[in-house]
Amino acid sequence: MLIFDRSRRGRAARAQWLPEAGESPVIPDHLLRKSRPSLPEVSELDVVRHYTRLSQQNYSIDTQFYPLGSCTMKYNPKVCHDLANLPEFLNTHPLALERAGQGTLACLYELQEMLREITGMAGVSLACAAGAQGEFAGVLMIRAYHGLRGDSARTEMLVPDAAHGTNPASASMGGFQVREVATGPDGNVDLAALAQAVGPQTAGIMLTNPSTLGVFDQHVQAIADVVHKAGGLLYYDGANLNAIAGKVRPGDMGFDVIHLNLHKTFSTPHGGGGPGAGPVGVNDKLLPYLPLPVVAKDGPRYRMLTEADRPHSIGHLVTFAGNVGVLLRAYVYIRMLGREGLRRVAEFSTLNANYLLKKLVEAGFEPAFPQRLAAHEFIITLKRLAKERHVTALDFAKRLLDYGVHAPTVYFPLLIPECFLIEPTETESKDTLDRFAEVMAAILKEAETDPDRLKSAPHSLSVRRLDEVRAARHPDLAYKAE
Amino acid sequence: MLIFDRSRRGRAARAQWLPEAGESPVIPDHLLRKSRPSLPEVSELDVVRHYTRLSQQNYSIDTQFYPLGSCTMKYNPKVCHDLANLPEFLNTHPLALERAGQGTLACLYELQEMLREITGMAGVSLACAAGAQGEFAGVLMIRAYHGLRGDSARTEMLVPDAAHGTNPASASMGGFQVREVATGPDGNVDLAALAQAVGPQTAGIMLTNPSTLGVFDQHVQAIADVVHKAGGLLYYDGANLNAIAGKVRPGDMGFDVIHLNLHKTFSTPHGGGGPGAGPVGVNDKLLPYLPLPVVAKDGPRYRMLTEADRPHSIGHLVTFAGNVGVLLRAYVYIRMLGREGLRRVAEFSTLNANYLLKKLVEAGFEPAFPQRLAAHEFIITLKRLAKERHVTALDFAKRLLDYGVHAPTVYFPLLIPECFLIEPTETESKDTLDRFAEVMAAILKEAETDPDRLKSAPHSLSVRRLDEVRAARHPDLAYKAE
Amino acid sequence: MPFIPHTEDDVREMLATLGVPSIEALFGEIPAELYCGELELPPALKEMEIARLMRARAQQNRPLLCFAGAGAYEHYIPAAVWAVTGRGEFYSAYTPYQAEASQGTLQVLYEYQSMMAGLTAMDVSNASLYDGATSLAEAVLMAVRTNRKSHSRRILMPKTVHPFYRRVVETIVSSQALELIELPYDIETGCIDPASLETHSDTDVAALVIPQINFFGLLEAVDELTEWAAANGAIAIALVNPMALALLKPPGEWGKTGANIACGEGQPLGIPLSGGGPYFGFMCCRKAHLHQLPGRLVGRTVDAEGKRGFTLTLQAREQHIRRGRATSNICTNQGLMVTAATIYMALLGPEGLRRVALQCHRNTLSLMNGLAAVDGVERVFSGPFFHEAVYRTRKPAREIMDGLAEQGILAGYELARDYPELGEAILVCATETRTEEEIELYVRRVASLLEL
Amino acid sequence: MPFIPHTEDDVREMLATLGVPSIEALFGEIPAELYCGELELPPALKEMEIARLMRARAQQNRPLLCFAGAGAYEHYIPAAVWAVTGRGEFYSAYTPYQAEASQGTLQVLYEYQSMMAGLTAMDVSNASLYDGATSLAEAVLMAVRTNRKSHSRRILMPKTVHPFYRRVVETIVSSQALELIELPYDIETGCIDPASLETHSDTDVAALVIPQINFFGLLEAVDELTEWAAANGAIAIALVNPMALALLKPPGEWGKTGANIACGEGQPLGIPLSGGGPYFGFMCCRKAHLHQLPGRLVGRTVDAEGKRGFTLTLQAREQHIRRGRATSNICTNQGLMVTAATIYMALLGPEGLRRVALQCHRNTLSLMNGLAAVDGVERVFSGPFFHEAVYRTRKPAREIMDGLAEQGILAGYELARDYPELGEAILVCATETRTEEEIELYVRRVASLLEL
Ligand SMILES: Cc1ncc(COP(=O)(O)O)c(C=O)c1O
Ligand SMILES: Cc1ncc(COP(=O)(O)O)c(C=O)c1O
Repeated sequence: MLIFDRSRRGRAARAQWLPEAGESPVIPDHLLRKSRPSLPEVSELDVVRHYTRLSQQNYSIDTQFYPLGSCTMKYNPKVCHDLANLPEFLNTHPLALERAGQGTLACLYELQEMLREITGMAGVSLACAAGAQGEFAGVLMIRAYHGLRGDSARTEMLVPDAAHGTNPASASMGGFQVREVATGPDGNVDLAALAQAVGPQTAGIMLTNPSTLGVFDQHVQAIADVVHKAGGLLYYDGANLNAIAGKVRPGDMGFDVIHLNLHKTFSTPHGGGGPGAGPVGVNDKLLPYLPLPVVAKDGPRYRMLTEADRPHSIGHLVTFAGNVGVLLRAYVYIRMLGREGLRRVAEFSTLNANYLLKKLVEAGFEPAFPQRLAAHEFIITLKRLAKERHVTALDFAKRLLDYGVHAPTVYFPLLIPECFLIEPTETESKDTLDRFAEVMAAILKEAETDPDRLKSAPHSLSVRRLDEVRAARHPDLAYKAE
Repeated sequence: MLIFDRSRRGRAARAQWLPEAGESPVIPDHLLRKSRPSLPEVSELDVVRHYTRLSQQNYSIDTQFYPLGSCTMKYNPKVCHDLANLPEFLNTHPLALERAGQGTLACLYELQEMLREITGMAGVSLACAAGAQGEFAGVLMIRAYHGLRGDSARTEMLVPDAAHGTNPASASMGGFQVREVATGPDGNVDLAALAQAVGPQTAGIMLTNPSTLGVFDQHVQAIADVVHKAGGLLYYDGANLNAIAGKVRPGDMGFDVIHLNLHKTFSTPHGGGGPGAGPVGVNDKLLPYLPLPVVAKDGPRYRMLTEADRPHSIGHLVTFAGNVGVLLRAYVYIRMLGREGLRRVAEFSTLNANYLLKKLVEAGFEPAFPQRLAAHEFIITLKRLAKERHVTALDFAKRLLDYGVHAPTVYFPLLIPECFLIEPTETESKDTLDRFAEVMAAILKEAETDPDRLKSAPHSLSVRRLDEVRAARHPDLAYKAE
Repeated sequence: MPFIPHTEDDVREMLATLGVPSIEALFGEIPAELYCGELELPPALKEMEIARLMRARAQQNRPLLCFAGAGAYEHYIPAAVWAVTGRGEFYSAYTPYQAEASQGTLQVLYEYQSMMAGLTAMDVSNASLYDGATSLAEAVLMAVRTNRKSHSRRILMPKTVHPFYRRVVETIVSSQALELIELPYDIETGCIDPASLETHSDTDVAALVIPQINFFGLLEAVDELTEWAAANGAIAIALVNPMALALLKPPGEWGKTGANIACGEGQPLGIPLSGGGPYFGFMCCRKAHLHQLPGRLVGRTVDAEGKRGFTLTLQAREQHIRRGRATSNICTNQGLMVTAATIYMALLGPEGLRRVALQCHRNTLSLMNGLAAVDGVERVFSGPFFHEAVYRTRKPAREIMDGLAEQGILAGYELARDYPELGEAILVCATETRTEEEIELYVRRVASLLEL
Repeated sequence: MPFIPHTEDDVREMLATLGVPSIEALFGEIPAELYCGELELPPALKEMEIARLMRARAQQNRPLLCFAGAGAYEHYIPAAVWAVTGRGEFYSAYTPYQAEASQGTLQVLYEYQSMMAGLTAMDVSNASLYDGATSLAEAVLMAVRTNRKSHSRRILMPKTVHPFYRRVVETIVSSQALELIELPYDIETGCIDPASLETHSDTDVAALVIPQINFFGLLEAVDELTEWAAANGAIAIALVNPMALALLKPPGEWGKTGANIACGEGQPLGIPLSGGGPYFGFMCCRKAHLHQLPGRLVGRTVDAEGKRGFTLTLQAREQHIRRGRATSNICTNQGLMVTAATIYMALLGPEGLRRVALQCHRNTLSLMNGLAAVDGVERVFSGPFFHEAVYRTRKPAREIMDGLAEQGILAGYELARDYPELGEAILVCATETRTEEEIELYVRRVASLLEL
């Protein structure tokens, strides 16, 4: 039932109604609204009950194992939420941050500094609202760098074919031609292909390491050399930092500019699609271009750097200071981990991934890169099943839902056929992994004996398999009252 | 799965572990614990996931219609929770209430005064933790009243046979013999039986009006006369105040002492079984006996009355000042209703009850008191069904659960066979009532055509019908590690 | 009409269905003279307005750095506890009468019972009572019911039991012809002298209450006391602080056979101070006493398909079945608090809880060491304490209380009213939430007040 | 190891399964020289410790009575909004890629899209963008993509658009060879003079941005501006405050055919100020532009049994499918904020929202009336405003800002940096949360500062 179906003309949550105040005495009639906006008219209990029940139809970290590769779905500590929601933080107006938000700024400043240390960069800006915006900021900084040197021939951005879709999208939004670089059979960037692709037209390369294939590219230094020698810059997509946090730093690998996904590595919640935060870090070369604002410490007081301080900045990317509430959550999280805890994130997410990979291989699943160690995630391919039993990765994924686990990422990266990208994260226990491996094995057996069970899955959720084709062919994107 | 089943030796929510502090340097060894308490060892995610998922197995007001008669399961406004949980309220130590909790006391004082006005009594104490404790306090006050007058022959408490179980239980806990008074065929107290029962041994009568039969006893003034003339006092069980709030006051009906259930009439949550609050009110006769503490206003400051102020008080019933957090919720609720809103509670809960009764009668259900108007709740009896189809009220109730509504109260009051006590409350809409009536009708049809469907219900919950006999025969009341 | 969803159309249709002209008509059975007319209540406030009002009220409370215990303790409550406890499905459910639709609450209660039984080392736990004081009163009543050996209704009640608890017990048992016999404490040790019980050895005593820790924060000789009870046919009622049990010998292991009943205040297990409530009382006992246990019980059972499930059980003890002869009149209990406590205990685990207990202990030790070094301060009792202790100053205790309050510190609880024999004594407590600096601050403030 | 559940046994068994001696070994593929060694990070804090630290930090923020708007507004947020939005199932879910296991989030988004379409009177809404400024930037990019009639990449950007939005648009479109042409405002009215557009009538303009309300809080001649765009083949981009739309003519009804795109900041719909974020941007458009719309879309469909359900749809516009040629690079958006906004709108309903809007309007009217009566204060523009307005004082605006801040009041936003031509001007806002007394206080404080 939609909330609109519960609506009745004249019903209302009247505790929320301010006293009737007639009409505006000054706004001219032709600027006033005549039509009643089609919002629902319901009681407060209707609202609470409706949305509470809707929430129960979600799978989530708080309720299910959620090994969605590339997404780092780990436990979101409740205390981060509580502390970011202290009224003094929530009630600060963005334009009063310097005047009345010194406590907030202190946290943001320290977060900036900690992220700098964690990534090995020279400067960090917290402004970007998500990973993709961080990428875009990075691309703009690369553009500004070449631009200020008058190096206007650099029109191409290299992107490995396994890259996340936001990488090429950000590169082209930043005005570059995207050139794909092939992946070798071992999951690393194909160095020969890279040598081919690189040239005076190369603005830079966008790399994820460990990559979205779940492996650490051992030749990252060689890649850096090749690109740097050609005059390009290296961009690091930090979505997979969870795999190496506290152990290896993008700055030390030779990257010039990076973004982080606080909603992945630093465990701020995903909220069913956001908000996140995508801080960017740069080395000395790019420091002047960092997006604004950046928090600075002047003696005991904190302030926001402006264009006056950073005339070469690429500018502002969001209205105010970024997703402050998300940043506070990440600050709390990092302070709780501390230096030791951070390294253990990498260690245990890696342990979990390799262990689960091993268990799945033992259960008969085919890894995409059998010779490789997994980073914090790994890929299996169901292509044999697809061929022999006509059961797709999607069918398999839907069947997993019936067993009360969220499915891994499917069909990404695109170059591995019928794949699952599986990321267990460090906050899940061995017991959970063992159970998941059992469920996977059970479904594999079902696929052999009763493939229709998979093809018609899910069977136990609030809806059966949804018709996505119909949704796209006949878009129904908003409720219309009959 | 029990939380214990998730436990692994050495697993822990380590963000909660304080640093190891060795052993006590002073506590003698023979007083120290040697055995490890059998608490679970789990991670924070384990805890959050386990209890979040458990919560989803509950029916509740926030998720279902819950017409549980006598319980007044209405919407618990979220704002009451938020405001009672302001840190300044939560962090006040009970022994610092006067010194550092003037804001809390101001609310409690005003709540006391508002409840006094609403009930028409001369004084109110907020101390009692629930309705039953309020009853007990009332019984003790009646005892004290007679006692102080040297009237020691009054050893009997009259209780109508339809009364809630806590009434006789409280009376006997207060040292009285319980004498039942019969109900007439119209649901009122049988005046003849009352006349029979009353006498010099009568300490008082405990009355619920509207009664748990869902009808308002029109002869309440006559009852008051009879009992008062005999030297007894009248106790009012306020569990059903929702039906008359803002319209009729127990004090005006002739009651000497009353309790209220804030967790019913004043919409503080039930919390799966509490906490509640059971303030008591008294008329002038009993004012000296009121339990402590009572909040008083001395000029601009609030203080707690003690034995020094009220030497005849029956004393203290709880450690500190009662369920303050519950009281604050009720305060917020009453302030939001205001005078008008309070009366409308009675009006619309009564409208809903009578409407639903009518719909059910139209659907073929048999009311217990066909000649009577319903108060805010009413009774139907399924005795015909039980006889003809061997389907019990319990079976019917379990089947309701399958339709996503909580069952009404069953088998209470005991004197109506195979009964449902149905209380829709004023916060449910006509649409909800209509749907409930439809579901009831559908089940009635099922009972005729497919009675086994009911007998084996529920079918769609996390468990099927539970074996209560086994639970009582072989009590398993605590997890034991194997 | 806040919280009432009816539209005008709804009302019209409903009245038409009922065939009455107005809602008023539905009240037709109530004698007209009973109507009260307009009540003198303040007008309705919108949510925004009441929020403003309550924030202002909250501001009128004055946050004090808490060094008071005396039955209510400031412990750190992990965020997860109330984040989960506050979920609508727990918050807005009733007592789980329909078991199949209440498995969430029921399983939580079963787990709670298991944890409490574990913590106290007793066989069974009920699903809560109102608070610590009422749990003791119920324990006393239960002891009398269950003690078949004794024909007396005499209860030995040590003066080292919280005075508030004692006054509640008095109120509650007042009408039951019980005799509460006050047991004095040794003025030197602040504890019950087990030898002093000898005077009662010849008399028929139904029960002995044994507080651990006692009201002064001191450790009683629980083994000897329990042994005495066992030897004298008395029920041993352990009154315990559940937090202390992470560190101290649990009542189930006292003496040779353990206490018979354990009860107390559950507030330390994840419940906010909240001006005094809601908290919850707990009660555990040996299996032999099960049928006299007051309050609800949840049992494990199976469903029609043999699957594990939970249900309220042994309800024949309760008022809604047994009415006037129930084990207690309790109905609504403190369910939600118990949910929080269950989550708290699960989060902390045995080791986490032990560390909290130990940190409280160490903090109070360090506070008392600091105070002992101040001129004009003396510890009143010399024996070991858990996380509360008594000190005496050369100035009136009231001056210390007031002086520290002016500086934003709640100094503790004055003992003069209940224990005049102790002089200018203050009961003080430093839980794990107090830092070293705060403890030093306390000591400095006391010192400077005494210097004046 | 906070948040890591592994026991020593677990680790041992897992390593054994893997056949490696240590966790270290699993990092064997990483070149040894890349290891960074111990980082300079502070040591781990326990939850209790970080809670104490953050409470202290919060105390370092200074609560000011808020009279600032300028793109972020203090509105009352009903308790139910975040009580439900904060539920774990919403909070800790990912983007709803597995539709069947995400019907909660998906239906909420569908309802959100429906409500936004209703509020703006447009055909469709996406499921959110980052914030108001990025929504405008995306709208500009979308306008250029969708405008087949125009061959230019020229955008008319009024100076009455929030200066922060304009700078973000500049940053975001900087690399796309778009030309942003600043459209001046009439210094008397503070609005775009529609007649001034005539100079652009001969040129090929891809889009015109129309802010309603504009940055000064004033009402633009939206009908004329929209008509101009329609007549000149330009896409009309409405930049609107959603709260104002409860009262003002919605973009879908501007001019004869309505605006083409409506975008803006969603924060007024139940999102806390929170120092600037997270908020959310919204974007709605006519059906004709659907395939150029950036961001996610949820569609209604049916399941295998014909039952209604919801799913992400038209994903071919998005980066994960179309990669370098997507309509935008956006992936993670502001989902949870949109959940809150949906619940906020459902709670308030059309009439509730209208009343809030009207109360804001009346409060700012009353504030400006009060100020106008103060000697040394003048209103800068005379036309009607919604809930923000500009006044000028005879003293430096900075002195007013500082002076009021000292008294605990956030006076508004100084306009001098962005609009030096307006002199000592302050943009002020009184939403529904301000009381009459607070408004009077503001006026009195300004008056007494000017008297000095
Ligand atoms: C590898 C990778 N890069 C970039 C992103 C984009 O980050 P965001 O969704 O925060 O914009 C993602 C998110 O899924 C990702 O997995
Ligand atoms: C009629 C009646 N009286 C008394 C009570 C007892 O109130 P409480 O549960 O608050 O102790 C109830 C509760 O169910 C009741 O319905």
